[in-house]
Amino acid sequence: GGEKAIIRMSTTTSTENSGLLDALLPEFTKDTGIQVKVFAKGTGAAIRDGMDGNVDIIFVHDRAREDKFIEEGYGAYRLAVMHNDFVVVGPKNDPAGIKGANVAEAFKRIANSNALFISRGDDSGTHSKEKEIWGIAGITLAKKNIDADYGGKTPDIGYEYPAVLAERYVSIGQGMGKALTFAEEKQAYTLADRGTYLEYKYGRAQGLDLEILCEGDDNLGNPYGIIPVNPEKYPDIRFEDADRLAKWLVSEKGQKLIADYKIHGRQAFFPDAKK
Amino acid sequence: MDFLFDSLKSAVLLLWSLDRDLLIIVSLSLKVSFFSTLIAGIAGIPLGLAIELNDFRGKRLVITVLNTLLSLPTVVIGLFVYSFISRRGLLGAMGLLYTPKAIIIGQIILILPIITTLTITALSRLDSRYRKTAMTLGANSLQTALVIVREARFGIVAAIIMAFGRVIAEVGISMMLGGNAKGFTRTMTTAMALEFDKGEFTMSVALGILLLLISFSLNIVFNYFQGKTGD
Amino acid sequence: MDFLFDSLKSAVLLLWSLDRDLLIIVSLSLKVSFFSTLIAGIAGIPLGLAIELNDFRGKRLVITVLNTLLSLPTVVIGLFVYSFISRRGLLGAMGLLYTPKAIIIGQIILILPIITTLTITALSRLDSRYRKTAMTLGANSLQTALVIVREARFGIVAAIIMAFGRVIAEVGISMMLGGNAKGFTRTMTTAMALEFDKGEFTMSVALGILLLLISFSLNIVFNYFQGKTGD
Amino acid sequence: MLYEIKDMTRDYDGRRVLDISLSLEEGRVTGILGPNGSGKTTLLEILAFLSRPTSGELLYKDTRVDFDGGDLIGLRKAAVLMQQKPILFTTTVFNNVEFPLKIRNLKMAERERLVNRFLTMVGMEGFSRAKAHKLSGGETQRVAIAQALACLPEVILMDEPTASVDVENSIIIERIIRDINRQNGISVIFTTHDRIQASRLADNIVFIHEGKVSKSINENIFAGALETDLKGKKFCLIRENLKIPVKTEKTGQVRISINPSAVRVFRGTKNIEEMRGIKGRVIQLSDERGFIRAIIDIGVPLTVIMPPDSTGDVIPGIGEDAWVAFSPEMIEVI
Amino acid sequence: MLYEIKDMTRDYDGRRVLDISLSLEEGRVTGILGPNGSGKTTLLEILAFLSRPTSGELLYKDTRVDFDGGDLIGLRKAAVLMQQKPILFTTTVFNNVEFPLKIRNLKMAERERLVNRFLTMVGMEGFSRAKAHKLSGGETQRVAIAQALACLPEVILMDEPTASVDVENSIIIERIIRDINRQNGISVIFTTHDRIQASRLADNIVFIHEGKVSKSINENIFAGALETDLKGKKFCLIRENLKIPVKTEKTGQVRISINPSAVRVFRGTKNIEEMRGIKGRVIQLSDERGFIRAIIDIGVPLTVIMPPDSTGDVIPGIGEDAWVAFSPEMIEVI
Ligand SMILES: Nc1ncnc2c1ncn2[C@@H]1O[C@H](COP(=O)(O)OP(=O)(O)OP(=O)(O)O)[C@@H](O)[C@H]1O
Ligand SMILES: Nc1ncnc2c1ncn2[C@@H]1O[C@H](COP(=O)(O)OP(=O)(O)OP(=O)(O)O)[C@@H](O)[C@H]1O
Ligand SMILES: [Mg+2]
Ligand SMILES: [Mg+2]
Repeated sequence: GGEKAIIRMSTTTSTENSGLLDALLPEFTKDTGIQVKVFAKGTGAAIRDGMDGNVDIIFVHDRAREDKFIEEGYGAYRLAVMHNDFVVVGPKNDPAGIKGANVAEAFKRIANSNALFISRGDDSGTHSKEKEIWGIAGITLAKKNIDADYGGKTPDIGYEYPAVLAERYVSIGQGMGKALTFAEEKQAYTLADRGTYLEYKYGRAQGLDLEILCEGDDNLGNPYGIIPVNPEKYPDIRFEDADRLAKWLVSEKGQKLIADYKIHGRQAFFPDAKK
Repeated sequence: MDFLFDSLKSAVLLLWSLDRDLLIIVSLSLKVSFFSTLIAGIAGIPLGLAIELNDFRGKRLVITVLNTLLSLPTVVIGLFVYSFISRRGLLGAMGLLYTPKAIIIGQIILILPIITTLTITALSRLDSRYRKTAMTLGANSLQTALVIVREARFGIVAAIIMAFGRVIAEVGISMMLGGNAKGFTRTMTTAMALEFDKGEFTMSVALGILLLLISFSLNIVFNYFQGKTGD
Repeated sequence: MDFLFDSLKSAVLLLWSLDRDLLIIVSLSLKVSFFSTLIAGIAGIPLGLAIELNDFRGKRLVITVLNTLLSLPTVVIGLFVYSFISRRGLLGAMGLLYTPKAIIIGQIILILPIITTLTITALSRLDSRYRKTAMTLGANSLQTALVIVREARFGIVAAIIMAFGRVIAEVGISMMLGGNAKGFTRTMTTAMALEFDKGEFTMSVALGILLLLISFSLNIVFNYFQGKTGD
Repeated sequence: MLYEIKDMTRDYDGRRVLDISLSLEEGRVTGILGPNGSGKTTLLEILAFLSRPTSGELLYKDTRVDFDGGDLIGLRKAAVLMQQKPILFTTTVFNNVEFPLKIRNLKMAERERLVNRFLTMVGMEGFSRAKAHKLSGGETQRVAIAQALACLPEVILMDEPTASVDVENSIIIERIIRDINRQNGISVIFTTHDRIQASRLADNIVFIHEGKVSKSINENIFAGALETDLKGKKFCLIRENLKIPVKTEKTGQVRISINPSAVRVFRGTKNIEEMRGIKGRVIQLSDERGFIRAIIDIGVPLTVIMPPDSTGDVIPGIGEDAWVAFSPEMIEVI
Repeated sequence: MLYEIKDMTRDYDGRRVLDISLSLEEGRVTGILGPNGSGKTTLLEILAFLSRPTSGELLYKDTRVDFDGGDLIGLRKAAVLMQQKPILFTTTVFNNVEFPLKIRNLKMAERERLVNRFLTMVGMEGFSRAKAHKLSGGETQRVAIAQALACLPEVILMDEPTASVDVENSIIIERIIRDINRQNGISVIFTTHDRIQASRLADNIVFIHEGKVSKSINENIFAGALETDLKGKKFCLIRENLKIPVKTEKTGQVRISINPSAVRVFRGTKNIEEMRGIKGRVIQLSDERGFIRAIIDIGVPLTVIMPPDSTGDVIPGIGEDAWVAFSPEMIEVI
């Protein structure tokens, strides 16, 4: 009947927390009449929502898992929407002396210093990126598996950490904001997405007491993809409306809005759609 | 300390602004908490009565289990309910997930043990002569139960206040089962969690203070009525 | 439903594995909950006694405020304590943030109102003759208080169980003030929240079941001792 | 028969506190007498269908009472118990007395009329709006009686109904008991420690002792030490100079019991020395169904029951000296 | 003076329930008599320093009691109150009686000895290990007395100490009261509804009525309707055929009070008709400090107090018929 067009989207906290969605979605609703309910959470949980058919579309940043999601038939397709970038932040006095180095070198120096490193440790996109960089830097990750095998499936609940850091590697299993506050408190290094960093540094009365020490490296790209859930898996998904959202985001208007969005006067996201 | 002061100021400003979005959030919080407390009360008080007033095998085990359920983490409740109401679950077709109803279901599970155990506690030390008197005067089971509840009202009201406080301040279940969707399932606590995640600590605490103010007003009303029912 | 079954199986396997990391997490949870309950009990029971047994102006206001504090959200407590103990706070020099002590401080604030109000409730319906008898037999204030606590033990023990259940299942404060650092401040509930965020629901619930099993064993021990103190 | 109690027992924590067979007739006033802990309250609670016997049978109006699945609520509407230490609901006195009427679905106007009537009967009409839980001991007792009357029962069981009631109101309560029995045909079963009250009020008296029906309760129980005098005769020393001759093999501290009907009383002093008489003073005389009950102070108060034909010539007057004599045979050593 | 009570009042919810001035001597046994609700319990709780007067002064051993900042705990150690409906702690009987001794820091062995002694005194030695809160009414009362004795007090206040105690134990408790007073010099203040008990036990008796000390308590209070007979004389109809002549302006339902010392009693029947005598039957006679108290059943139990010099010739014997006569002047209409 006169059902309102509402779709459900699970996304990572970074898109919602940055305020970007508040700038985009009202415009989308104006253009199409479709409202979007947003559920922000960790990347893992957001993808899980898609797999369980709880939402119509997901908007996340973890390339490897996004591909797997499509491969397993949960996603209809993936569109590259935008990227921002990661930065390595740390205390002003930079005890490991990473300033000016490329990111692989920076991680190596951290490993060889006495400094603490804070890891998100929550299987988020940022966490995946961090592990990737340790790899590039040539630092071996020790893996520890919890032996919980059921029904032939071995869940990936192991815990990976750079062996050399040992006690200096603090895995907190929390969101970006918490990781930044933690790093500030301990005056430690961490890998952060630029958007959240800017918010914490310039969005508050007492800005974050950490500086960007390494940025602009090719390895620090952070692409966001949008994936409508596959209607063949869940027939009662609102695929058409989800499809319109995905297409709208990569449209000229959508891309311009993304490019124009600023956090404290600084551009935070860079459109990725290829014309 | 500036921070606390700022928060207080923001809370006042928030309240003053009567912002429509804020009103939606506040009213959702109240509605959800009200219904979950109401339903859990309607179920939990008679359950507590039934357990306390009857002698049956395994009674102590039941009480021990109820006490254990007081430490049921919200994540477990959230996931448990999720497994039923998510699209893949038994009740998936009802489309409950990420609605206020889902929050209410989860919160009922959270506070049912609270209300039940506190009802049992309230009754257990009640003078047994009240029950005997009601019975000898010819009251049937229901009438006897009503007498007992009235005599134990202080403890039962405390159970209700405790349960209400628990749910209105609760964030885990609201987040997991409601999803914190703006305009739909965002409650005061999930909004606070969001502001916190965004690093907007001041706004987060301002919302918290608002919540406490609302709770304080409710408690004043409550206290007034409790005072009227005599000491 | 497979999911719940899988979780149960994983819980058993987890328990069976006696994994060192897991033991650290479990023992931290227990330690933190034990101390916060203990300290809040030591403060809250006498506080409840003092409020209930004395007549003073503003008594009802105090009780209303305590009832209000039952709806103190963990985010507010977390941020409040944070503002004192973070590097920039008054007590920053003590380096408390992200230690188990910080969790304990926050949890004490969380359950102090619970223990206090439930103590008040437990005492309020206690036969006034107990107090009069103790007093006329020559007991001083402390001895009278002990008599009253013993007579109200059922309600006070319920307060303690409720408070313990609250903290062992609590996640917000543990997360914010403990920081969920692996090997240092990761508790059962923060570990559960993490697994949940990762989408590892099975592991999350498995940890929850483990928590309930532990809580159940504690309650059995408790019940045994309570049974021994007579009815 | 109103109640038939057949080999009914009740245990508490493994201790048998009641073990009784008894029939109680309908339409009568029955008084139950017995020392503390003899099981009176326990018995009354079972007769009110509030607690269950451990074994044995209870018949109410010739029907076996089924404590497990029977219509206990219907039975409880027929019998009401006024407890030994009654407690009132924490509302007003009016609401307390109204409660049983409300339960019985009486109309508001009728309820009001009856509540006022019953409150007036027990002299508590002025307390209608008072908080019931703040009343004094005797006031509480009286409101509880009004509440029991408001049940309009077939049987009313009263556990020490006048225990803390003042003299004036005791008389009123006794009159109420008599009136509801005579005029409304309500059967009354009450307990008391006051023998005179029991004989004044009851059509029949049941004595219970250690959970069992007994023929009578020995009133004269005294503690003392067994000694032997110079002549080799055994006696029990109760107080200084108060020696009671006994016949027993026991020694040491004992309690003796003297049957009040077996004591001989003399006004004069003749032959007293030979009879080992003891001098005392008459402090109370009362009428017990034609018999005369006297309390004679011989250092301890001794109860004596004398036949009715003893007139003033034989029975000493009040305040007068009297001599009592026992033979060792009639004194039981417990 | 043990207590001096000066213009002391106590209000509950704005109602004045006590308004009293009184001195009580040390080392004596004082009995307090008064109807339900007259303020006995209220008074005893103040004398035990447990509740505070609304206004006025209380002196204990010539020192003003400061209910605000004074050493109430010290005072409470000197005086102990056995409550009207005593409650025991939910532990064993032994622990209950031991509690005051523990508080007074007595050694374990000494405590054990005293507890056993006091329990034996009240005849509860067999219940040492029993759960105190499960005892019967009279058992509870007796343990409470043992507990009060264990306070080794200067004053012991007892609120209806024998209210639900059996006859045998009432005698024992009365003896305990006398003994602790005579032998240990403990002052005893007790309340009772039993006039005879009071006169048997107390060195002096205080009557209170509606919160005030009164000269005596009128025992003969009856409710009835005022009517006028054919000759125009007013009388009060108490029951069918029971008309008491009165002199009053009132009409309708009233209560009348008859001074027991003013009633004339006759054995014979002469001149009765003229004197408007009423026939009754003597049901109880007792000795009250030399005076004789008789209860005469004239349809209601009428108490009469006669001077000691009346001997058997004037005073009817127990169970005998007697005639009583009143003049309207001595009957008060309330
Ligand atoms: N709930 C209980 N648990 C254990 N023992 C009990 C319980 N109730 C009563 N008793 C015991 O059973 C015995 C009989 O008690 P009951 O109350 O029937 O005596 P009673 O004849 O009414 O005495 P009283 O004249 O003192 O009121 C007592 O010795 C008492 O201690
Ligand atoms: N806490 C209270 N609140 C209100 N009224 C009270 C309170 N306690 C006692 N009263 C009233 O004060 C009056 C005196 O009570 P008190 O208990 O002193 O009487 P009493 O002489 O001991 O009577 P009884 O012989 O019945 O024990 C009574 O009318 C009673 O209703
Ligand atoms: Mg009894
Ligand atoms: Mg009293």
